[in-house]
Amino acid sequence: MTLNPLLPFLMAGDPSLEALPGLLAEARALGLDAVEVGLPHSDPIADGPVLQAAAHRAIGRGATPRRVLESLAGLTDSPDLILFTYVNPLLQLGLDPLLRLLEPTPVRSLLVVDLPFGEEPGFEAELRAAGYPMVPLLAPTTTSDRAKALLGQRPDPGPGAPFAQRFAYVVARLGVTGAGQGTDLDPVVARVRDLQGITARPLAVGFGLSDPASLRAVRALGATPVIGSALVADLTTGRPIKACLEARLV
Amino acid sequence: MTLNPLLPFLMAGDPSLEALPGLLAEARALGLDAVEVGLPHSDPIADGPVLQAAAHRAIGRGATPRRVLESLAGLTDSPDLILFTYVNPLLQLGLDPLLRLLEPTPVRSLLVVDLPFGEEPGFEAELRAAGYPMVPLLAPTTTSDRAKALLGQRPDPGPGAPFAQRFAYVVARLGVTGAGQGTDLDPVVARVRDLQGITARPLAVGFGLSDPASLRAVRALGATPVIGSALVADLTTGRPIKACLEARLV
Amino acid sequence: YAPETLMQPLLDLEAAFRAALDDPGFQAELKAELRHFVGRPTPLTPAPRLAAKLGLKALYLKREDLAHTGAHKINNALAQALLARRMGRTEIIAETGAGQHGVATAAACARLGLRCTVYMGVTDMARQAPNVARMRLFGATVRPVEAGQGTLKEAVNEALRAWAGHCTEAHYILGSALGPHPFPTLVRSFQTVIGEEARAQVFEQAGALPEAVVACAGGGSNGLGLLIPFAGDGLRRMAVEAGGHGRALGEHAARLDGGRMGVLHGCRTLLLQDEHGHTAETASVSAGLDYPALGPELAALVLDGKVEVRRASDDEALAAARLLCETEGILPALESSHALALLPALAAEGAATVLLGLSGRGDKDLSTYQSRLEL
Amino acid sequence: YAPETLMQPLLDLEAAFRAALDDPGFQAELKAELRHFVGRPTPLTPAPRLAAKLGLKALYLKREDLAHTGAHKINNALAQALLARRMGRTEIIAETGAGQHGVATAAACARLGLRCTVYMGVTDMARQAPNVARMRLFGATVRPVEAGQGTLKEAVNEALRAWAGHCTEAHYILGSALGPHPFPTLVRSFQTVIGEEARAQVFEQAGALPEAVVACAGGGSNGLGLLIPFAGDGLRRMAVEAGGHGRALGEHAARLDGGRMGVLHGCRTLLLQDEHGHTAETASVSAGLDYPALGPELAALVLDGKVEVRRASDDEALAAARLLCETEGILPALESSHALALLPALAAEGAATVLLGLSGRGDKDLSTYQSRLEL
Repeated sequence: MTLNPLLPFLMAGDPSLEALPGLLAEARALGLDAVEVGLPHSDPIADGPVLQAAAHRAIGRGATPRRVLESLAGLTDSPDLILFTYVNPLLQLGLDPLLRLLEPTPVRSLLVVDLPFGEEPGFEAELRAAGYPMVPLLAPTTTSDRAKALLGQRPDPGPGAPFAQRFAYVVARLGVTGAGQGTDLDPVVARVRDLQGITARPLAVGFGLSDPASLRAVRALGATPVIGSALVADLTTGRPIKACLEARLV
Repeated sequence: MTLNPLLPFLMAGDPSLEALPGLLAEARALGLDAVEVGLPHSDPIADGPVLQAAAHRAIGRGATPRRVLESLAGLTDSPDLILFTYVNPLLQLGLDPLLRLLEPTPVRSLLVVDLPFGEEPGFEAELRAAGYPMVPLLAPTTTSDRAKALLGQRPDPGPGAPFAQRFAYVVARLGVTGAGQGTDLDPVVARVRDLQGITARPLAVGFGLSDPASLRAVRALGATPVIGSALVADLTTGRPIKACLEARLV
Repeated sequence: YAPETLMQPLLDLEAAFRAALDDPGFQAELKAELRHFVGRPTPLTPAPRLAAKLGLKALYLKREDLAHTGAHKINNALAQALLARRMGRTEIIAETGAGQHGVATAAACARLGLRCTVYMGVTDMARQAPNVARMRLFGATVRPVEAGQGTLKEAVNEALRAWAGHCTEAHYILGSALGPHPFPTLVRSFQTVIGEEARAQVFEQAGALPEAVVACAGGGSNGLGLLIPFAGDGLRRMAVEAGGHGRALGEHAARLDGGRMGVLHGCRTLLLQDEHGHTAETASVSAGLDYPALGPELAALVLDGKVEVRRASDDEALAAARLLCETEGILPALESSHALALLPALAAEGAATVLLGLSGRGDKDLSTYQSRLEL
Repeated sequence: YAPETLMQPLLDLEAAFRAALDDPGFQAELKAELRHFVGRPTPLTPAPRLAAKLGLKALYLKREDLAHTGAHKINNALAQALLARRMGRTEIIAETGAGQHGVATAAACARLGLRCTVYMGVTDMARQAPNVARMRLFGATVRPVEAGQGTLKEAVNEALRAWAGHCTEAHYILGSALGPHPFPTLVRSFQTVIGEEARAQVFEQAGALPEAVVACAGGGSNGLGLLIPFAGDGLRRMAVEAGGHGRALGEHAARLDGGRMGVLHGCRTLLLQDEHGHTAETASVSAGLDYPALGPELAALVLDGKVEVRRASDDEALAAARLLCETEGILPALESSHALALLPALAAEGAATVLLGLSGRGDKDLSTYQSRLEL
């Protein structure tokens, strides 16, 4: 498997749900295997100001969970999607409606930021069985033992599965999503190397990465950098996604 | 001794110290034996709004106790004066300076509203010996036994002495000085009759009396009505004292 | 239901909490501070004139309004600050709604020499301005939170975010019995002193337990603190929510008949939300009762039928406050006034003896009382 | 030194007071109310961080700020209200300066079902507006007094006048240890509970008495209340007056080195006055300390060398308040801050252990703290 060079994050519904398919097609055209799509939530406790504002704009424009998933149905030229969300909207939809909504979409996995393994075991197991595994998150505060356990609880489906279903998400720094305030990369480099000694699955590295140097440093480790808040902020200015992504692919 | 038909009260220094001798001369010309002259005080706790305001105006115009007494020195056509005052200004002057200031004036007695008998026994005795007895006050709350004691403690110097040194002051009602708010005369009439059974000395009746009917009712008892706040208020309007007093002598 | 970044800090906190509970040194330190600094035990005041007015035989008020800083919040804030110091933390993060928890935390931090940052919604900062001034006097930094309605929910969001950024050196002192485990347990555990004292006091004064025990419930720290120790007593335990000014979603903060199970701020509980799982807006005259979720433990007790939940409207709470002022000379917080507002109904249902938790004093609510009661 | 109209009521009051003191029923009623309603005993709080900052070995704070309504004033107000009810009075008249005595009296009257009218200077009404609102919530009528500087002195004038008009049905609850006999005795007698508790508490906590006991002194109710019970102990007893913003007459309320003996409000004592015996104007950032006379009993103790009197300026008091806030998490009233302001000097004089009376809480002074400390 070749290295996925960038994992972009888009907030569904910002600037509009109608624009989302086009943005995804552009990402695919640039050769990206996967994109994170954020489900706008009222109380995004793991997100910094940029994604909070984007979520609240999207909610204001009617981007409900149901309508977001409906807008993704039947897309043929999309990368694999990782649905980035908080747990409550999924619980309120309920398992069966959620599965029916997911089925026609390119969503391949779920990244539920406030659902540690074990809090909703039945729900998580059903989703996994239906082809929607949960992405494991590994934070700076995650000890080595805990990392091993987490990776075991949300196992690698193996090389036959796409990146979106295999990768673990390495949280680069303490805090919330958002462009880095001069993030020191040394600690995350060390952590990625340690994790690569534990697991063979692909790693994505996010939170606070936006400058080309940081992205290159992640790639140099053989990991995939995530670009979220910086991309959302760029798109808000009206800059085309192609230009936004290309600048971060070098 | 004929009945003194009215005991007027004037606030020294209001409207001005310069006007005081003239006002006193007018009172004497009307045949009044005695006049109360108030020493303006900063905290007149027994006075209603009219006399408070008059005192504060007078203080503002420089009517200090010393200057008030100086302005009374050497008057030849004044009735006998009763110096109406609070105790602190007298204490601050001191006994000897006070006596020196009193000596050339027509002041014949002191009505110190916040000096019950016994609080400053030496001071009071020296003043009495020098010819300045304290006027006994008899309030609605003064019991018959207490009235007898008070009249004994500040005894009647006898028929040879002027009204100003002989009379006891009957407080007509509860509260502070000031024109009556429709004072019911029955209780004070009863009290005056009771007191006339205890003592033969002249009685003055004040607090809340201003209308001619009330004044006549007091006179009908053989007592002298005091006219204070109403007179001070009248003088403030610029009405001549002669007119003010004549209206209340009928 | 917490982000992974917070999972290890939460596990560490739970371990430290368990260890502290088992440490007689910690318990003695906490007890001494509660006694000498907070002023515990707070009194239990018989309220004979109010009882007579309402047709009750006897009414007892548990006086958390007399605790230092003016509300029950200090019990938990001080205990958690001691725990944080024991864990070697030097910084404290807190959220606040009405400001009472923020003031209590700022005071506890000043007392123990810890740096303190309090997140507070801009709406709450405006309506509880005196508490902002008090926090600043205690040396705390108050950070305004502009998002959403600018009330407690947003303040918790922002405090959780801040904690995720500083969880290695900072402790987060959550003030209500909510948030991710072990916070609800911590807060409840540090607040049950209210009910333990009240139970002993009412026994001493009345020689018997009351027929009903009543508390207001925002997150649930005061409600649980008072009600839990009466668990085995077979009496009515009642919690009163903010009925706001209407029955439609967004016009109140009554989670029992307006909410359904959901996840907010790391815990699964009764939550006011729309069909999409977005947290609903709330309304209450009381800044301390407008949280959209009931604490999970209280919700469980309610759903289990062990605690009754009622609602009191803004107007009912205001009227109840005035009545207590005029009959007993005690000025209750708007939160506590919601509990008081239940008394007429309780009397009508035949209750004769009631114990009620006065969670705080109403000084912070004076401007609301003045404008709403036209003083 | 009272008008004749008030002499018999004052004699009656003294007789009723003596009888009540001898009546175990009255004493039991008072004790129960002090415990269950007021929250006595108030705590004695060790203040180790402030002590260390000041170079003291130990500092203990007697926490009258935790008494119901937020200051020591309730001890006397409640006791006198009970006495009034015992005398068959149904109406209460009171004066107030900072508003704490007015609030306490309004609360006590609400508690006992007595009608209450409070006289308050217009200047004080403006700078202590929250206390005006609290009195009104408790059902009291607050009458503005426009005369003079619009502060406590004028309020006492007006209350005395009102009492003279209603002395057959009303009792006048004077709040400071001043006024005509027997008021100074009454007030002192109902306030010594402060020092009695503090003495026992400091013994319990420290195993010994402190080297100095410090209180602020306006009229003297708090000062006497704390200091009298330490009379036989051979320690330094200190009262702190308001130094205001200058040493000239009118710029402060320091009666010891600025005043001389005189009569005001029915008692002979140290008084700030001009050469004519007119009461002088005073100035203090604290509405509770700007009374121009020291209570007569405190003045006598001072002149006898038994109590030391010092002054603290507005600025010193404000700085001391901030320091207590930041080191111990306690917000003192501006009055109490004057006592705190003496501590650096006491430490410099070699005092190692100090007990200080925190007469009230600073919530009422928040707007002054905000503007003067630039929060």
